[in-house]
Order: sequence, then C-alpha cells, then structure tokens
Amino acid sequence: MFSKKTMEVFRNPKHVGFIKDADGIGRVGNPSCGDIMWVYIKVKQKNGKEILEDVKVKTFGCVAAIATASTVGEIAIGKALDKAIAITEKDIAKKLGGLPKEKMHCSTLSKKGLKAAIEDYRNKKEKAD
Amino acid sequence: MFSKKTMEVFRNPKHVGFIKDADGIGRVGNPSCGDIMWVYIKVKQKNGKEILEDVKVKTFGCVAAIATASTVGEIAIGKALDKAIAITEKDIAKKLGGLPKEKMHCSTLSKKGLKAAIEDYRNKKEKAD
Amino acid sequence: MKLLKSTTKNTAVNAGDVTNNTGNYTMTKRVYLDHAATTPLDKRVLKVMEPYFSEKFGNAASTHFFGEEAEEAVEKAREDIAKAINAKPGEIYFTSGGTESDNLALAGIMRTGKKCEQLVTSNIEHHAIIRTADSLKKEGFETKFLSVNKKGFIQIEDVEKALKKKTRLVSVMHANNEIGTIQPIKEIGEACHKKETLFHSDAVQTVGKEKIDVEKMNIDMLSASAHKFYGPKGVGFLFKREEIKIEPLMFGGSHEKGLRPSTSNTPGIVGMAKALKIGIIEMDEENAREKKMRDRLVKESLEIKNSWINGGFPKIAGCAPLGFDFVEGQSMLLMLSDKGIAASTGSACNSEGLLPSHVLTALGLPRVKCHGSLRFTLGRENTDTDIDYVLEVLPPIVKKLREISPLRGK
Amino acid sequence: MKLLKSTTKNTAVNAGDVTNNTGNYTMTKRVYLDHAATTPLDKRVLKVMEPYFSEKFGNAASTHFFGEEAEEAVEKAREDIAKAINAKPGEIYFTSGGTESDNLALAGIMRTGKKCEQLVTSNIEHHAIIRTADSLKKEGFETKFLSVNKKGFIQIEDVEKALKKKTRLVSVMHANNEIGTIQPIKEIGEACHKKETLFHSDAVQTVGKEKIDVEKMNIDMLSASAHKFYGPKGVGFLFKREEIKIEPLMFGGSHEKGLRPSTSNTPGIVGMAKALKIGIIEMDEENAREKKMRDRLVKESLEIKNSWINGGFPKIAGCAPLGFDFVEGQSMLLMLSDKGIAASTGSACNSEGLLPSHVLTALGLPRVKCHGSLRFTLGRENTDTDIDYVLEVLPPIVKKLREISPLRGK
Ligand SMILES: Cc1ncc(COP(=O)(O)O)c(C=O)c1O
Ligand SMILES: Cc1ncc(COP(=O)(O)O)c(C=O)c1O
Repeated sequence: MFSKKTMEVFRNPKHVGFIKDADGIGRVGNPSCGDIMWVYIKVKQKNGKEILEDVKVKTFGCVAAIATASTVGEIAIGKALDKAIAITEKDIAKKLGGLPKEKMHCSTLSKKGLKAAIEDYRNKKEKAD
Repeated sequence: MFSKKTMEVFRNPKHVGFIKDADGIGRVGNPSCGDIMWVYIKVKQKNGKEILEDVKVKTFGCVAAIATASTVGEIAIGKALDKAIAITEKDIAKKLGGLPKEKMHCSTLSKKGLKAAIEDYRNKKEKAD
Repeated sequence: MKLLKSTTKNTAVNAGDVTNNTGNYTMTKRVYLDHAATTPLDKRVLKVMEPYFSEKFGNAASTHFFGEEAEEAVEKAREDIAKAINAKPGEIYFTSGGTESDNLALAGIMRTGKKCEQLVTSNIEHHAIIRTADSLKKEGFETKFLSVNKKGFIQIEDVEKALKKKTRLVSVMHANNEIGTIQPIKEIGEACHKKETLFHSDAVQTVGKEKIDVEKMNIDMLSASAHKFYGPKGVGFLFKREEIKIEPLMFGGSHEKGLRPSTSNTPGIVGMAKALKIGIIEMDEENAREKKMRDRLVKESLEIKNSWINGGFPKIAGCAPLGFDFVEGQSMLLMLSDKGIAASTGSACNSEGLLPSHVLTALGLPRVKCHGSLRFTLGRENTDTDIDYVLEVLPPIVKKLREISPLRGK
Repeated sequence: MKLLKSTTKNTAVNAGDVTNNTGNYTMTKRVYLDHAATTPLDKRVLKVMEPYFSEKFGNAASTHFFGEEAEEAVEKAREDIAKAINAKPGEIYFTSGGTESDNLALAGIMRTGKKCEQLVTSNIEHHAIIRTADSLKKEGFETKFLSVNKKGFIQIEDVEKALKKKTRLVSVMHANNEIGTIQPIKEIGEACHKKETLFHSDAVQTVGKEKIDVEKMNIDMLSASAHKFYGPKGVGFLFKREEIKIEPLMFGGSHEKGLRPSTSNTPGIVGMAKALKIGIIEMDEENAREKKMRDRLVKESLEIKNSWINGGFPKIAGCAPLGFDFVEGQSMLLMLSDKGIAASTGSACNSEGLLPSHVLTALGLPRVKCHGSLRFTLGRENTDTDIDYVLEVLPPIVKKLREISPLRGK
C-alpha cells in the first residue's frame, strides 16, 4: 500500500512536533475524520526575503498523515514564503514516492496547513505593521 | 450406502443366471430405467405340494438389483409356491441387512419377477391340464 | 494488507523468544496478538489433514474406494462436529467459511419467504451479516438493526419489542469480533421461540472457544469458520435444524444435500473437526490461561493515562479491546508491527482507511475515540513473556504519537 | 460415495505396484483412473503451501507483518495465475472452487441486467452451470440450452443463431467432464463478440491441462478449480475482464474487491498458483504420455464386443469415456473397485442412482446405453502397468455381468 519512502518517513518523521514561539500556526482538518494537522512555522529574513527557517507539524492521523506532515516541512524549510505557499499535494506525494489515491487527502491537508500557517504569519504581520 | 451383506451378495451372487428348461419365467422391469429382471423357476412335487426346486435371476442393474435378485432366489428355494408368492420386498431387504430407501424398488422388482414366474408356471400348467 | 511495496522477509515465528533487538527492519521477535482475525493452524490438526491431500484424496461423491474413504472421513467429521454443539450430523453443512455460512443462513431463510417479511439483526454484527441484510433489503425484504447498550450488549426487551408477526428470522452474533462481548444468546433464542421466530447466531468468534449447545441455547442456525479456532482457512460450517428449509446460494451437484454443491474439501473438513475437538478438550484450561494474561494486559495498559477498554463483560477470554486518546490506531499498529507485535484496530477483516468501526460507533463512542482503538486478541501460543513485551513496548509508542498529536497540549 | 457401512481400510497408494493379489477385501493394488473427478495434491504443491498453515498464517487483510506476508503471497499467486492465462492480476478473483466460480459468473452477470435478458448455454454443461441457469430462469431470466451433435460438439452456427439482442451472456465449457470433448472456444467467443455478447467458459477440466489464453480465445470470464489440476480442494478462481461489472453472490468484508468476501485462504491460493505453474510447465510432455496410454486403453478395451467410446475428438488427453452394452455402470465400477481400480460412470460429481447422465443423453445415446458407460480418466501417477492391469481385469468383469444380464442371450 505505502511506498518504502513513506514508511521510512513515518518511522522517523523529522519535522513533526511544534515550535514554541512560532511566527505562524495553521490549524486544519477535522478530528472526527481522523484528519487533523497543526502546522507551526518560524520565519527569518534573508537577502530581503522571508524564508521558512523551521516547520513543525502536529498530526493525529494515520501513516500517510504523519509522513506527509514531515515531508511538507522537509520541502518547505529554506524556501521563500511565496515559493512555499505554492507547494502542492503532488509535490509532497512525489517526494514520498507516491501515495495511494485514497490517502492523497493527507497530502492535501499538509499543504493546506502550511498555507494556513503562512497566512496566519502574514495576518499577524499586517496587524503588527 | 449399502450394508455389508448387500455388498457380499453382490460380489458373490449365488442365484443369478438362468435355467435352461425353466418351468416358469417372469420378465419384469424397463431396461431404459436400468431396472430389469428375468426370473427363472424350476418346480418339483414334494408330498403333494409344489415346491421351488431352483430359482435363477438375470438382471441388468446396479448393486442392489444384483443383490436382491440373488436373495429372492435364496429365500424362495425350497418354499411351496403359495409361500413363495407371498415373499415381500421387505423380506428381501431384511435378509440383506436393509436397503437404502431409493433402492427399495430393486427389491420390489425381484419380488414381482418371482411372482410373474410363478404365475407363468401356473398359466402354462393350466393350459397343459 | 500490504504496507510496503517491498519489505525484508521475517519468517521465524518466535513468540517465546525474549531477544529484544527490535530494530525497525530486523525483527527477531514476533508476538501475534490478532487471534480474532485468524489463528495459526494447530500442528495436530495439520497432522490429521495430511493423509487427505495426496493419498486419501478421492472425491467423496465417487463410487470407488478412493471416494469411499473420503466420504467416510467427511461423514465422521460431520458427526464429530454435530456432537460438539449437540446437533445431529444431518444438521451440519460444510461451507467455505464464516462469510458463506452467514450469507447462506440469512439469504437462505429469507428467500424461502415473502418479500414483506422481516429480518432482525443487530448493529454490531460482522459485515458478513450486516451487508447481507442490506442486500436482502435491496431484494425487497424488511430489515431491522437492533442497537446495543454502551457496554455492547443487546437488551432482551429490545428483541421482544422488535419481534413482529412479519419477523421471519433474528440473527445475533454470539461474541463480537471487535469488542469480545458475549451476548445472552439463550435468552434471545427463547424470546424468538416464544414468538415462533427462527434464530440464527454467528458464532464465528466462539466455536471452539466457548461452550455451545444449540439445544440449550435455543439456536436454530449457527455459523462457524475453522480458521478462527486453529483450523484451516477456507472451510466453515452452518448448523441448520432439520425441519428448517432454506434456499441454496449456489447450484450444482448434490453435495451437502444440494444445499452447498462443489467437491468436498476433505482435508479442510477433517481439519475443522479435529480443531473443534481440540478446542473443546482444552477450552477451560486455555480460557483460564488467556483470561489471566488478558486481565493483566488490560490492567497494566490502562495505567497509561486517557485510555479505556471497549465493551463490557462477559467477553471472550483472550480479547483486550483497548483505546488511547489523542492517537490514531493505524499508526499504533504499524509502530507495534515494527516492534514485532501484531494487533488490530477497527475490524481486522475490513480495514477501509479511517472509517470508524461500526461496532465502536454503535457503542456511542465519539469518532475521534474510535480512531484510537487498539485490539489485542490472545491465543494459544501467547505466554506471559509476550504480555511483558507488549507492556514494555506499548507505552513509549503511545507517548511518541501523543507528542506529535495536536489533540493534546503536551 | 459410501458403499459400505464399514470396510477394510486400504491406505497405501501403490499405483506402480505390480502385485496382483486382488482379493475382494485386501487390495494391494490401487489404480486411480478418475482424474476428472479430482486429483491428488502434488507433493511439490503441498510443499509451497506448508509455510502458510502455521507460520505465515496471517489474515491477508490485517495491518501488520503477519498480514503483509499473507497478502504478498496472495497477490503473488494472483499475478502468477493471471500470467498463466494471459490476463491481468486484477482480473483474477479467488473462490472456493469451480461451482462457486460458475455460479458467480452466471448469476453475477445476469443479475446486473434486466429480467428479460437471456443466458445461452449448452446441454452438456456441468450441473454447476445447468442448475444455476435453471435457478436464474426461476428468477425471471430467459435461458436457452444449445444442443450438441452426436460427437458432443457445439456448432458455431447454432451459437450464431441463438445470439439475440436480449442475449446477455453465453457460457460454454472448454472441455466436458464426462466425455472430454474440447469445444471450439475461440470461435464461439468470436461469434459472441461480433454480437457484443459476453462469453464465459467453464474451464474446470482444462486449466492446467490445456493451453489457455483468454485474449486469443475471446474469453471474458473463465472458471477454474484447483483440485482438478493437482492443487488443493476448496479453492478456485474466476477470471473476469476488468471492464465487466458483476454482482457478488455473498456479502461481507471487502476482500477480492468486495466481490468475494471472506478471509483469504492463503495456503489454498498459493497452492493453486503453484499447481497451475507445474501444470503448464509439464503440460506438453504429460499430455503426450497420457494420450499414448489413453489411446491404448481405448483401442484394447474396444476389442471387447459391443463396446464404444463416447464423444468425438479433440478430447482432453487422459479421457477414455467407454461404454459396454448389456451391463450397468455402477456394477462395473464396484467390481473394478474391488480389484483396486477407480473409475466412474455418468458424472462422478453427482451420482443419483440410475438417472442417465444428461451429457450422454445429449449425445443421443439411448438410455440403456447410458447406463453401460464407464469413464476412465488418466493422470500423472498412471503408468503403462496400470493400463495393463485394467486391460487384464476389465474384460472378465464385463463378461461376468453380461452372463447375468437379461439383455443378451448368452
Ligand atoms: C466442468 C466442471 N465444472 C465445474 C465443476 C465443479 O467444480 P468443483 O466441484 O470444484 O466445485 C466440475 C467438477 O466437479 C467440472 O468438471
Ligand atoms: C463474527 C464474524 N463473523 C464472520 C466472519 C467471517 O468469517 P470468514 O472470514 O472466515 O468468512 C468473521 C471473521 O472474519 C467474524 O469475526
């Protein structure tokens, strides 16, 4: 069912957890469906650009949820916000060597979580500005 | 399915075959049903009574047909005609240690064959008289 | 269920092995705790099956010594099985397993009746019952699904209330496969018989594990599957009282009195009878042993905070249906599997992604809690050492998953 | 079929043993010539099944390593079987045998359609087809049974004529179990496809024995049963093209994509795949060997006066369906059985007293001749010595029975 890579990431997810003083938090999903992700981001300025310094994701969920959660972090870290916000579920699934069709919604959730976190960061910044 | 006795008689039927100068022959059954018996009898006089000296039966048929054919002979030989004509399918089946319900028609056929042979003998005798 | 497209093979079963090298890809320990899903074939059962594979291999319907010895074996098995549940040999029909027995019982009865008639069953039945009922509904029959209480039991009053004139059959499982609860079968059967309604019980989880007496328990039809009691896979039986007429599911030869045509699976049938015999002989002792281990597993697992046990008692001896808040079952399963422990979440027979188990939702468990369920079902090969091992491995797994779960602060 | 309430047991299979002590109750020789009824499990097949009984015994639907290794085995078997008949793995569905596959194919297709639609089949099909068709007729579908010619073959013109707009499915067996005739499947399939009608073939007698290529042979669905090709009893498969939708016979878990629920019979499935593999590898050589023995058996048996062979050629290699005037089959069978020879009369799968076989009557054989039929079907363990032995034993048996038969003067 799952690719070897998915199982590997599930077994050793590097980017799950949370960030204490996160610059943005994205909360997506519905716990009763077993699908829920909270994405924490830390943003830094580099060469006048806003770059994702760190991403951590909390998830209550199945193998694919954990693997995609960690993978969205892996892909996003070091990227500029504009680039990061454009990450698609396909990018995540590809990195994992493919996902079963019925598990693509986990990938979507990770993407949405990251987007929500970036938007949260931007909202906060706007208000602070 | 069959009793041990039935199989024994099937394996060594003593009263199957035919009698060259039979005093009576009873032909019963329907070959297309696989049920057919020809009963040959030899009658002798003893103490003023007509006694069955020999009975032989030809049959095209299954195990039960062969076993009941031989058994009707076994029971009938030595009996007076009046007694022999009263032999029932149950007598034959009993002698064989029982017969499966669906095979009782073989026993019936043996009985009928003997009856027909005795009647044939009596008819012939009447005409001769 | 395939987890990985390619994996390292682990062939040794060393449930008793105490080695603790539990690296992800090199399990040296395998602890099977999923006996409600299936059981290993008992070696003593395989032994009695062996002659029927390649020597006494005849078709039991054939008219010669090969056929005769096969038929003798099949009929002896029928007698043994009948005796084991206090039925007559002519009341035992061999099938391909529990699913077929359930289908044959339900569709077989309903299809002899009128379309306006009703089937009453429960909402914690196996899918082999529930989906058969759904399909009969599509055919035009009426169906009613009884609810269970929070502990997972059918209430007799509910059965009594449900019994209408149009009720043709009531089907209630003996023990549930997910939560192990044993239903008051005798009383349910009694209620049915008072209203002259037929009573079927899916006893797939109890045959060979709990005492069954179809007379005393007022059972008219009963389903069983050999692989659930250390017998072979692909064979089961249906008990059906002589006087009850049912329609076959399949048509063909006149095997099993025409109710279940197809060349008899002699080794399977012989094996099933032997497995049942062993099950009955060793039942009391084995149940006591499993119960002791199970009770310890439950007690010590529940020392993990925010955990619970699903369904009340009486339960089948080896069944420990646990639940842990804030974490998801499949992830627990796979982490346990990496440590060499086989368990299950939801219903092992039908894992359909994250749909919560219909049994757990029937208990009134919130969906999110359903996802955190973890079922251990013990069996003959398990020892105290296995339980020690689970109790060593489980808490860190729950902890690890909780740490990354958004549902809980810490 | 039980012949005797109690018999002396004969356990040794010594087909090659030349001892000629053939006393009634102490057979020292056993010659099995009933391979169309069932075959012994090949020891090489049992060997690959063995790990799946008690070690790799998991439920293929379970989420753990035990389940995973079972599922891997099941899916590997599916691939192997698909390859063997030139199908895709997703087109193979595991069942409990030929009867179930036949029922699933026929009822499965018809029930997706309207009641006015038609099923066309032949009058020499196995009861698993004929009686399923009869039951579908009762459900409201139309059925048509094609006749065969005197040699036992379906005529393409008859198929073409039968194909109407309302014809939903045509089902014609590949080879007949009683007379061994191999039908022109490719041409029948072609005729069906020209009219956009689905084509099913019951290939229970040919899978593993004759080359099968579902593409080349225009087959949309195909039934097989493992025990007919030296595989285990109680397992079979249905091939069904991906694009065809059918209704299941049973409901339950989501195994076999929901089309055939029930815990997978892993050892059975693995064994079936291996048996098929062996069958295909050894096919040409084995068929040549059996054909040679069969031809001699037929030729020399026909030296007995008033004898004949049923059905024409092409026939499956090991099949010798003979007939002897004036005598009855069951009596011949039992006398042969006493001498250690296993054969069959009528259809081995359903011996119902003296009802003549529907296949033989379909050939136009008079009833009384049907009763005199005797089928020998050769297989892998048979040797020339076995044929010598039959040719020694058979003529005196026919003679003995003819001597007591009223149908012939002497
Ligand atoms: C042609 C044919 N179809 C179907 C079957 C049924 O197979 P099974 O007995 O394995 O269900 C048989 C044999 O019994 C057969 O010879
Ligand atoms: C209660 C219950 N009924 C029916 C079944 C179906 O049995 P099988 O998979 O052997 O068909 C199972 C197990 O799968 C079960 O646990």
